Amino acid sequence: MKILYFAWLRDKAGMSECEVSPPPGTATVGALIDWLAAQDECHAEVFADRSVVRFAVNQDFAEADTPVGPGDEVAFFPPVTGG
Amino acid sequence: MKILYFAWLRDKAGMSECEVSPPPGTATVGALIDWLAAQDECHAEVFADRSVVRFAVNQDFAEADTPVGPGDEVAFFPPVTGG
Amino acid sequence: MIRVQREVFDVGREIAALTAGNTRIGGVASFVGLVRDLGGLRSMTLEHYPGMTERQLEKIDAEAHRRWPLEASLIVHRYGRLEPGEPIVLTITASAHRQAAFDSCNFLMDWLKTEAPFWKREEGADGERWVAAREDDDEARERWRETG
Amino acid sequence: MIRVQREVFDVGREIAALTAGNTRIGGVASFVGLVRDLGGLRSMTLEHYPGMTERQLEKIDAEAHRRWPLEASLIVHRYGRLEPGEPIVLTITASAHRQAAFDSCNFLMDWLKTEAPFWKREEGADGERWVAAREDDDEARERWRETG
Repeated sequence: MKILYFAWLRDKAGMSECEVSPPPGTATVGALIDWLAAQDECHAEVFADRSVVRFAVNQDFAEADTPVGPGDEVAFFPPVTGG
Repeated sequence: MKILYFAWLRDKAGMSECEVSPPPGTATVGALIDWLAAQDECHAEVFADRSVVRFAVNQDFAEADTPVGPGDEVAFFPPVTGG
Repeated sequence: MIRVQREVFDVGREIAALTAGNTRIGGVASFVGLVRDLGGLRSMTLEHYPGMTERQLEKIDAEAHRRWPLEASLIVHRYGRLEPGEPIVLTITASAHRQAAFDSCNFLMDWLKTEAPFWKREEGADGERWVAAREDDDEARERWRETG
Repeated sequence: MIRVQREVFDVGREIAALTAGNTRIGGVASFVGLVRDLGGLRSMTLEHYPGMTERQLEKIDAEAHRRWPLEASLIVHRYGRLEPGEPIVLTITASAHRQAAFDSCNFLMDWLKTEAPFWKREEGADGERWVAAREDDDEARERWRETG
């Protein structure tokens, strides 16, 4: 599974992308965040305040209960400020 | 008093402008139209259907009871279609 | 600012000139009205009332500035003979806020349609005719009536 | 049509290209968003999510065509480092009817603000900071929610 970080979430994560292999039970974005946040302190901080984290699965906006699986591209970022 | 005609009112009037001297009692646009319409057949036709005639006094939109006097510029035209 | 002219205009150049050096501007809305061909139109000739036109455009422009916090605005209206596809009118409004720019630009166009002394004559395959005023233009203008 | 690019755009040229040869178009609305300086801004850097950006812009553009009778439309969004006064985004909509052009252009901008994956970082005299999302952008987007 490919993970991407943007804007200040990337600054906090200290990386823009990584390849991860969460355990088989990790079936939703919410579960993925739980697992990532438990991996190391750096990720714990990225997801400290989940209310300001938005996400996309395969380049579409997603919700916490959106399914994820091997091969998916999951991105985390703050609310967008384009336009 | 200077009279101007635009668009198809000019076509009907057969002229784009003229200088007129209505009698002293002609104090409003409405009275001016009454007087003009009585001058000749051509003007009678221009003002045959007054509901489609709009007017301006000194380059501002006016109503039938807008005052007019010597030296004023009075224009008659159909509803505008610009933009 | 307002201009009444025969010549065509360049939207990009007008926007650049209007916004140059003013970094308070966050949004620029613009509208271009074109000669539309609903079938068989050869040309459209715009007649106007020189003097009154400028006066009315100035008034409409000032009214937009009174209603919205605008940094700059421009109305350019052409007259004379135009062919299908040619631009007729341009309105540009610039503001710190995008909705003020959008609304005021929309307002300028609605008011122009009913308050600027222009008359269109169409030349088609079957001759010439004066274009009739549209009722929905009156309705569009009424949207901006201030109440209370 | 949509484009994501570093380069500046020319509004006049884009409108001309978009409307060329289509005489069914009666009105072209456009909006340009500029880098605004509220005091001490040196530059603004726009980061985006390549791939998702194009995908979301395509969706927003398609949604505008679904809702309004458009003859043509264009969204151009820049990324990278921009200075105060520089254009960030351009939306153009062309329709037979002026209100459809205005409304759809307004819609594109409101949706872009909340649906396009861009993030702004400002560089001021006191360092850099990420720009926070605005609540009124969410409200502006909600205006377009379809009911019933």
